[in-house]
Amino acid sequence: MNWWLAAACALVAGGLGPCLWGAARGPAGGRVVAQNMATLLLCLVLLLLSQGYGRPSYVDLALVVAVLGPAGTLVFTRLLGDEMGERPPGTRLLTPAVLVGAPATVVPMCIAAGPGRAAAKLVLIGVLLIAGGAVTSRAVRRG
Amino acid sequence: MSLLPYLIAGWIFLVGVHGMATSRNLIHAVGCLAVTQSSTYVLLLSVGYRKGATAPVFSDVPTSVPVVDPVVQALALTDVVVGATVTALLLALVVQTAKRHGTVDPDELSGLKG
Amino acid sequence: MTRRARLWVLAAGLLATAAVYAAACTELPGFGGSWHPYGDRAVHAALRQRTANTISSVNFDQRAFDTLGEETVLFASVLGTVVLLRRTRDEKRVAPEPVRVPAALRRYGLLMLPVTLLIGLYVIAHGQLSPGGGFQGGVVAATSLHLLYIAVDYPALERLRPLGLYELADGAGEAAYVLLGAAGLLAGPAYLANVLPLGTFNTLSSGGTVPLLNAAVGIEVTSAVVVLLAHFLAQALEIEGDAEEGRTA
Amino acid sequence: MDDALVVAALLLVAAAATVAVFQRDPARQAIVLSLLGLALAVLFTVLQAPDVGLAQLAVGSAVTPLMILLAVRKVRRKGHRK
Repeated sequence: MNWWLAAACALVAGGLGPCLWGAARGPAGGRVVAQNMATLLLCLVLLLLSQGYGRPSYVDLALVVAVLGPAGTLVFTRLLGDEMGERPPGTRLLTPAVLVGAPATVVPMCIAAGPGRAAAKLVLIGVLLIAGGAVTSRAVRRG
Repeated sequence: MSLLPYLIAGWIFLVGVHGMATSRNLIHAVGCLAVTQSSTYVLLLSVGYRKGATAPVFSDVPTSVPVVDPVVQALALTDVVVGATVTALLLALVVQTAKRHGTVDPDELSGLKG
Repeated sequence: MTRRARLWVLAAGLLATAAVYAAACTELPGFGGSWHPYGDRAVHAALRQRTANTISSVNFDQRAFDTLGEETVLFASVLGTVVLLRRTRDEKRVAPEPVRVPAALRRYGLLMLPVTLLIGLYVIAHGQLSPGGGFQGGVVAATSLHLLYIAVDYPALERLRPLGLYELADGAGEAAYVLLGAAGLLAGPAYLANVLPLGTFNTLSSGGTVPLLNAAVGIEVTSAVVVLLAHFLAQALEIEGDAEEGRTA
Repeated sequence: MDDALVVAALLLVAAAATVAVFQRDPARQAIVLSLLGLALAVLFTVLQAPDVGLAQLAVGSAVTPLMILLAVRKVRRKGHRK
């Protein structure tokens, strides 16, 4: 039993599934929040998959999501501006999710990888995720 | 299980075509075309999958491990990026249509000429 | 044809396609099977050419001519979009209204631009080793510039984006690919033949012409996406219908 | 475990594709399309195609939604003035 893959599977079914549900219904603001949450979860899923398959090179995908995910959310907040409304539902989930999720995934992976270039890359992804999460949750809240 | 991925690719294709045919907005139709395109990626990569194998990228694994089929991946990879620029071309056509005719509803357009 | 009749035709067509497709699926080799004759040969050829990323080897060495075709589709669709979205004589340019952006967002955008650009270049440069390459990295690099629009504002993007240069680079990327192919014809047996020394497996300079073709594609894709988005941005934010309407709007 | 991941990713992609088609407003469809792109990236990684996943992420996360939303804005601006 590979616990990394099991965790990734649980995140896909129990995290990305509800995000799709949230992005498919309700006002525009809530949908963008769901999309932002999905990019965060995707980044964590990709990290877990990379560890689960024992392929450090797959981490590049998580790195790309960590920078392009927030960019995508900012596209929506920028161009849907007036439709989004103030404080869309689910906004307050974003900050705790990123503050718990990113360290909970990155720290065990760093321990598994040991010190070195791989661990530095993981820490960079964690920092990018937290910075991106902080900025996007702020942009979403303002509407 | 041995048929599921192929059938899902077929489902995505059919649902995308249905969306394009019943669309009342050309931008929506372009979005449905993007959905239809994604069915081809799913089909290609499902055909190339090998159980228990890993990606044919040998930067971090020995060259003796079993790997999945790289040919279909190369096909899908270029297709993804080129598909996006084709989507851009179609969106440009929609913008041009909106300028000329003042509508993006295909049903209203069918009566117009030129 | 009425809408109702059209729906019936559509339903019949979809059902027929579904039936034929499902029948065809049962004849396909099962999902996850171990019989991949082309794949095994491609992996073999890639290792012989000392390219660690087999997919890059297929794209830029074994099937390099097909990739030239793909690149030409890309080039043509960019050209088509530019022609369709150009400003016509009866349209005029109106400066977009300034948008107020929070300071934190602005700082994030300015900070992430170089980071994203660097990640894009990293993805292009490691195309022959780890997952990535010109196609993917090019899009990431192009996105990095547009952080200026989504996190700062449109004038900032316009200042830092000499569009003419990107249009030139788009053509140059395509031309570099064609010329590298011709080099294969002059120095080797065939068009796009891999004529350079193959180098050491799993290093940045391995794979002969693969890294060069990869870089040419990277340049073309980056500038293609920048040019595409530039025209969409200009149409959506700046260009107003005909001059008279523009004044009243 | 591999099978469970493949099935979960496939079902997510199928659901996202179906939902994307039935969003009739193009701006909202763009949000679901972006989620479809993310789901496809998971599926491609699970099918051991990280290169394709990377391409899908690069294209689907910011560039395609930006183009669709800009086209929507242009078309709407046109409509408002008429």
